[in-house]
Amino acid sequence: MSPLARDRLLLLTMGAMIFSIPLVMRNPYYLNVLNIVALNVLVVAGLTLLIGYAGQISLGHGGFYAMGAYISALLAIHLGWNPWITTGIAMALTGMIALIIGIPTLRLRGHYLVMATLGFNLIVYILLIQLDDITGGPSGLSRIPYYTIGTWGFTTDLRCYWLVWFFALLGLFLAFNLVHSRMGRALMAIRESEVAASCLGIETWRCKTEVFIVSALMASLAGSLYAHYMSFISPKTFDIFYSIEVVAMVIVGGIGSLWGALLGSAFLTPLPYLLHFFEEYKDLIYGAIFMGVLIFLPQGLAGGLVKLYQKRRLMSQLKKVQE
Amino acid sequence: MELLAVKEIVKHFNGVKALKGISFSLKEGEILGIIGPNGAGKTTLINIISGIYKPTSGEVFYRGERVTGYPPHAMAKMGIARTFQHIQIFPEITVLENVMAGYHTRSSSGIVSCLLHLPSVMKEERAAAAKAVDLLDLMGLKAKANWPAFALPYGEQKKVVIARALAGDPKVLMLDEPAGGLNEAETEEMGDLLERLRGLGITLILIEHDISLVMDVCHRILVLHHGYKIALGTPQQVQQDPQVIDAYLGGA
Amino acid sequence: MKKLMVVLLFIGLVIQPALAKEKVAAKKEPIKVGAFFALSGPAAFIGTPTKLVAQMAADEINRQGGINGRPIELVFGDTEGDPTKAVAIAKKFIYVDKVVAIIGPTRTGTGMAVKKIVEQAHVPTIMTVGGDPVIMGGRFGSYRYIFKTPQRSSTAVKKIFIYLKKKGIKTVAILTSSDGFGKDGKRWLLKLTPQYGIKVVAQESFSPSDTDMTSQLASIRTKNPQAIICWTIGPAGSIVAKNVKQLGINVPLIQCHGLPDPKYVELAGEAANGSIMPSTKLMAWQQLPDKDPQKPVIARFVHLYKDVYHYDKEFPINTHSGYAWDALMILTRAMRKSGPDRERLRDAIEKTKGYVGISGVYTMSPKDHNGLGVDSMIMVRVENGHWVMESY
Amino acid sequence: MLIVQDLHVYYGGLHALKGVNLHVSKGEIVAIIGRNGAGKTTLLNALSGLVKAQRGTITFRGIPIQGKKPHKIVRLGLCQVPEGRRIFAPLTVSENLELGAYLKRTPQEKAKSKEDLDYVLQLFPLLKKRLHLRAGILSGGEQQMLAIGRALVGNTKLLALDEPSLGLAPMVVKEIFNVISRLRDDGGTILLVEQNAREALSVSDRAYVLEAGRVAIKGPSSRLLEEEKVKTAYLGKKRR
Amino acid sequence: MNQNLAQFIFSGTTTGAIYALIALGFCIVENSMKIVNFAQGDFLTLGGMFMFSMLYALHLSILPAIVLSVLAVALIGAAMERFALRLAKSKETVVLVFITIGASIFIRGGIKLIWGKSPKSLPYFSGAHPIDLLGARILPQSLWVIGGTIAVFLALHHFFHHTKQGKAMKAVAYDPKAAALMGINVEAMMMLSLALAGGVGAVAGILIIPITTMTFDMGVMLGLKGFAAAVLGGYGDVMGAVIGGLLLGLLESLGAGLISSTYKDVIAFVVLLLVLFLRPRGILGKEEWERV
Repeated sequence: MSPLARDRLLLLTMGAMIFSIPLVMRNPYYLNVLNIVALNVLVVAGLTLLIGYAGQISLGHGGFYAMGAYISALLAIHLGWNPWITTGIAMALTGMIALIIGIPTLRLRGHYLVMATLGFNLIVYILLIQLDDITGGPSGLSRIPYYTIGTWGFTTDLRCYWLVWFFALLGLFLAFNLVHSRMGRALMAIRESEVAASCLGIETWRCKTEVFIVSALMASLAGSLYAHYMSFISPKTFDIFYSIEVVAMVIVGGIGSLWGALLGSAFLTPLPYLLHFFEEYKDLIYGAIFMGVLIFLPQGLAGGLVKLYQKRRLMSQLKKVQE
Repeated sequence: MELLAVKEIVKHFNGVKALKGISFSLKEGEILGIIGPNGAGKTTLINIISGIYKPTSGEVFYRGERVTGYPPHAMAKMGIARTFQHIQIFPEITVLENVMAGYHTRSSSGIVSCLLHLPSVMKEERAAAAKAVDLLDLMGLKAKANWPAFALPYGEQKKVVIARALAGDPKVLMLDEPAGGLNEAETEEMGDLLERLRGLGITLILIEHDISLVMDVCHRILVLHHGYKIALGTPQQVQQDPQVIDAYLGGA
Repeated sequence: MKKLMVVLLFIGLVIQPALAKEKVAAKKEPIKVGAFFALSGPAAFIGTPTKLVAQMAADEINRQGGINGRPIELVFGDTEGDPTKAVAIAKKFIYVDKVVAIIGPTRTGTGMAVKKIVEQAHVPTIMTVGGDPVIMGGRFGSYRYIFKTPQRSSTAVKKIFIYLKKKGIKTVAILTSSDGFGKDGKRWLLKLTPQYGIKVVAQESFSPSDTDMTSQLASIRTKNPQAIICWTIGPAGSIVAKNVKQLGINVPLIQCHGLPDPKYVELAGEAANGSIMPSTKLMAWQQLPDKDPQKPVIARFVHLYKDVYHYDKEFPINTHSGYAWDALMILTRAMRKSGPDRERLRDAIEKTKGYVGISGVYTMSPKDHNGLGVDSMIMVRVENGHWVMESY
Repeated sequence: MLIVQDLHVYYGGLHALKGVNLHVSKGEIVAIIGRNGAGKTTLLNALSGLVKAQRGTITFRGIPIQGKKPHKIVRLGLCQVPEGRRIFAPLTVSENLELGAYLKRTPQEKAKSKEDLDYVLQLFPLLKKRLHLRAGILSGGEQQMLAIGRALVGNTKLLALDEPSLGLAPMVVKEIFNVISRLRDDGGTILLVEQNAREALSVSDRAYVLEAGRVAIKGPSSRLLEEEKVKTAYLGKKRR
Repeated sequence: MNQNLAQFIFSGTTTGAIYALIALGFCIVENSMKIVNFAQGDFLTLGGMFMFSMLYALHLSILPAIVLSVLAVALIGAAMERFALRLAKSKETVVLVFITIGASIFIRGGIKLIWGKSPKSLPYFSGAHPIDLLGARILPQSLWVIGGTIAVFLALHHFFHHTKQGKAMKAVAYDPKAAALMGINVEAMMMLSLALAGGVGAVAGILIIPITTMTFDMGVMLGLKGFAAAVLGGYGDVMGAVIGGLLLGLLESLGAGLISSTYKDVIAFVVLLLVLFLRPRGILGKEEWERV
C-alpha cells in the first residue's frame, strides 16, 4: 500500500469515529470544545505543512486567522452577503496578503523569521484594536450571521460540529495529498537544505511562498468558521498567544507529521479546561505538562507512534534482506 | 559541439580571491576531472556553474547560450545536475522518495493539482516512481527502496544522491567528491558506477581527491591551485606536469 | 432538528425517573449559580478578588437561610480573559452544571463573547464588567437577560464632568489606554464634552503594558489643558501619575472610576497625592454623611471582608470590591420572589427597585440594566496616601 | 596506557559495538581501520565519553573512564581530533589554539602552554602566518592542521585522530601522515582511525580491523598489509 | 522643531535601555545554546519580585537585596537548564525554544502563587526629584537604568571577547561536540549561560520595578520587546542588542510623541520589519553562507 493510500485509509477511519461521536454525546459544552479542536486542527494542519515540511516557522498565523474571521464577519454584517461567499472572499484576500507578506518574510531564517512573523501578528492585533470604527475594537463584533443552507442554519453546536469537522478533515485530506506529491518532496528538500533543493530544480522561494499561502488560507478558513460559528469575535482571540499555542500544537503533536496536527490540537485545546480543577495551580501544572511532553516525547505524540511503526518496518525489512 | 564552457571566471569573497580567471569547455559525453589542493577553488567553481554563486566576472555558457548568474533551479531545469560533498540526503524519507525528489524538473504539477491530487499528479507520481526504481536498480539498491534513507551506510547514501541527481535526466552531472569518505573497496565500487555512467553517455564533471579513480575514469583533467588553472589535459599529461606534481601530487 | 428532538426525548425518558427522585429531595437541593471571572491572565488581579467576594456573599446568603430554604451553590470558572474560553465555560454552566443564573465575567471582551449564548439560553446573567456594550442593544446584540453591577462608563464620565464644571475647568486633555476599558471611556468622554461645555485639547493613548508615558504627557503639556483625564485600569494608571509628577505638570490629574484602589497609592507612592477620581462610596465610606442609606450596608461588608474573611491582606478593599456582592445579592433578592425559574427570575431582576448595595442604590428598568446613576458615585482625592471624599 | 575490554555500545537504535577489546601502549601508533558503519567513530566517541557505553570497561592510565563526562576524560589527557575537523570557524586561529589549552589553569601549566604552542607552530609553520585570521577561511588542509594543533596544545597524553585524511588533497594527506610519524618520533601516543587503510597501516605499529562492531583482525601493521583478507576487503586492487 | 524632542529622546533612551538589557539576556543564551529563551522576560519579573521580598519581607538593605535577588534568579536560570533543557531528548532548536515557552508559563504560574496577582512597586533608588537636562525632565532612576545597561553591556562584551570562558561559551554554541573535546564542560557552560541570563534579567527587573511597577505577567510583553530589540540589532551580538534596544525605545517614544501615540507600536514594528527585509540578519548581523 502506498503511503498516501495508507494515510487516506487512516483518515477515513478517523473521520468515521469523529462523526459518530454525536450519536452518543450531544452536550453542547463538549461539542463546543470539540469544535474548537476542529478549528485548531485546520490551522495546525496548515502550519504543519509550513513548519514540519518546509521547515519555515511562523508565529504569526493568528494574524491570518484574524483576517479570515474579520473580513468575512464584516462583509456579512455590513453588506449582508452570504457567509459562504464572504468566507471565500476572506480567503482570497488573506491569500493575497500572505503573498505580499510572504515574499520578503520568507527570505529570513531562524530567529529573524520568528520575529518577523510575530511582528506581523502584533501589527494585525493592534490594528484590530485601534481601528475600532471598522473592527469594533476591543469590544468586538457581535451579531455575525450563521452559515445557512437554504433556510437551514448552522445555529447550534451540533450542527456546527458537522460543519467544522468536515472542513478540518477536508483540510487534512488535502494536506496529505500535498505531502505525498511532487510538492511535498520539494518542501522536505527545502527543509533539509535550500541550496541542495534548488540544485534539484526546485524554485525554493516559490515553493515556500506557495505553502505559506496554503497555510494562511487554512487559517483564514478556520477564522471564518470561528466567526460564523461563535457569532462574536474580538481581537483577544487572534493575538500572538494564539499563534504560539497553535505552533505548540504542531510541536507537541509531532513536527513532521500531519497526524500530529490532529493529536496536538486534541491534546492541548481541552487541557486548560481539564486543569480547571487545580485552580490556582493551573498555570504551573499546564507549564509542567507542556514541558514534560516536549522533554520526554521529542517526536511529539504522533511522532512517537510513527517512529515506532517505522522502526518495526525497518526491522522487518532488515530481516528480509538478511535472509 | 561544446556543451558547457566557462570563460575567465573570477570570484572574490569579501576581498579573498577564490578563483582567478578559469576557462574550460566540455564536449558532450566527456568526463572532466577537477583536482587540486583543498581551498584551490574546485567547489567554488562548480557552485558558480550550478548558479549558487554569481561570479565576480567571467561567463558561463551552456549549449552556446550565456547562462551566467542563472539561479540554481534554472540551471537544473536546463539539465545541469550536481551532488554535494556533504551528501545532503533527505534522511527521514525513504530511499525511493529521495530519488523521486530528483524528478522535480521533469514534472510540472502545481500546488493546486497536488492538493487535489488530480489524475495528472497520479500519472506523474507513477512515472517518477518507475524512473526512481530504474535508477535504484542501476545503483544496485532496488531492494532497499523502501528503507528510510538514514538507515543506509554512507557509501550507499552516496549512490542514492547520484541516483537522485540522475532522476532529472541531466545532460551534465557534476559530482563533488563522490569517493570522499569511502574506503578503498567502496571507492572501487564507485569507480565501477562511474564507468557505467560513462557507458550511458552522460557528461560528467568530477571533483575528486582519489587520484587513481580520477585517472581511470576521466578523459581530461583540470588542475586548480590557489584559484589558478595550472594544467588542463589528458590524465597522462597532467600526471607528468611538473607544476602539478609540485603543487598537488607531491614528489613520488 | 427532528432527530435531535427524538434523541432528546429519549434521553428525557431515561432520565425522568432520576429527576423525579431528585424532586423529593428538592428542598435541600442547592441552587446552582455559575460564577466565572478572569482568574488568570492579565486581568487576574481584578478577577480573583471578585471571586473571593462572590464566595463571601454566597456564604452570607446561605447563613441567612439561602433562598427560600435552598442554599446557593457557586460553580466557578476561569475565563483567563479569553473570549473563546469564556464561551466554553458559559456553555458548561448552562449545559453541564445546569445553573439557574450566572455572575461574571471580568472583562468586557469576554462579556461580549458570552452575551449571545446566555441570551439564547435565556439565562439571567449579572456581569461585573466595566464596559457598557454588554447592556447596549443595536449592533451590540440584545440584552434581555444581561445586567451589570458596575457603574456605566458614561456615569463615571458624567460624574467627572459635573465636578469639573463646578471647578470651572473648561479645557481637558485625555489620555486613555488602548484596551476595551480605555476605549469605552474615550468614547464617552468625547461624546459628552459638548453637554458640559468642556473642550478636549489633546487626545493621547498608551498600551496597558507600556512602561513609560512621558512622551504622551509631554505632548499634552504643550497644549496647556486645565486638567488631564486618564482612563485606564491597573498599574498603568500609577505610571501615568508618576510621569505627570516627573514632568512637573501642575494641573489636576483626574483618574477614572477603575483606579480608586489602595494599590494605586502603593504603586504610585508620593505621585498619587492630588489625584482625583470618581469612585463608589466604598472607598471613603466612613466620611459619608450618616443619612446615606449605604453607610451601614458598606460597614457590614467591610467588616466581613476585613475581619471575618481576611481578604484585605492580599487584596485591599477597592472600588470594585462590592460588584460581585451586589450581583449576587440582586440575584438572590429577585430569586426569593421568583423562585429558580429563569424567565421569572429575569423579570424579577429587571424590577429591582431601591436595592441598597455596596456600589450604589440599584433601580433597574427594561431600558436600564445597570440601575445606577451619578449619585451612586463620589469624587475622591488622594491626600497623603489617604482617600478623601472630594465631593458627594 | 589505554585498555578497552568487551565494549558494547547501542547507538541510534543499533548495536554499534559488540564487544570490542583493544589496547594502546605508550609511544605506540595504533590504527583502527574498517568500512563506514563498522563502528570506528562510535568507538572513538565512546572513548571520549560522547556516547555512553552500555557494557564493558575503558581504562586510561589506570583509571576507569567509562561513564565519565567528556571534559573529565580530556582532563586526563585523552584528546580526540574529531572527524571533519570541526574547528571553531567564527573564532581566530589563535583563539582556537587558546581553547585547545582551555584546561591549562595552574601557573605551571600556563608556562608549559607557551612551550606547547611553539611546538605546534613549529610542527605546522603554515599556522603561524594565519594566527589572526578567522579559522573559517582556512583551506581544508590548514583546518586539519589547526584541529590537530588545537589538540596538541592541551595536556595530551593520547591523541585520537578520526579520519585525519578525509577529503584532503594527496599532498596534504602525505604531510599529515608525516606529522603523525613525527609525533611518534617525539614520543607521542596515537590512536588513528582511518578509511585510508594503506596509509594508516604504513604509518602505524599495530592495527585493528573493525567489522560490524567487532574486531575482526588484529596484529602488527606490517603483517596486516600482507594479509590476504585485508588486501581484498580494505586495500583494493592496486590501480594505475 | 518640537520643543519636547529632548524629552522624547530621553524617554526613549530609558525605555530603550530596558529593552537593551533584556536583549542582552537573550544574547547570552544564544551564545551558548543557539536558542531563543522565551523565559527571559520572566527572569525580569522574578528579579523585581525577589527584590520586593528582600526589601519588605526580609528587611534587607538595598545592596545585599540586589545581590541576593540576582543570585536567586541566576539559580532559577541554572535550574531551568539543569531540569528542563538538559533533560530534553531532542536537541532540535524549535523543541528547545518551546520548552522555554513552557518554562515561562511555569515560572509565571509560580510567581502568581508566591507573590500573588496584584502589582508591586518599590520607591526610586535615589529619590523622585527629576533632573532638568536640555529642557527634558528625567528621573534619577532612568540614569540607574541607563548606567546598569552600560555596565552589563561592558561586562558581557569583555566576557565574550576577552576571556577564555566567554570564548569557550561561544565555542559551545558553535559546535558542542568539538567544545567537549577541548575539555570544556559543555553542560556546565550552558548552565552558566542561563544563570548569567537569569542574573542579567534580574538586574533589569530590579532597576525598572520603581519605574514600571511589577505584575506577574509583566515579563511577557517586555520579553517580546527585548527579543525584537535583539533581532533588530543582530541576534546574539551584544553590541547589536544595545543598538537594537535603543533604536526600538526611541522609535516608540518618537513615534508616540511626533506621529501618533495610538499607532506607536505599529510604527515600531513596521520599521522593525522593514529593517529585516533590507538586512535579513539585523543591523549588525552578517550574511552567512550556507556551506555545501
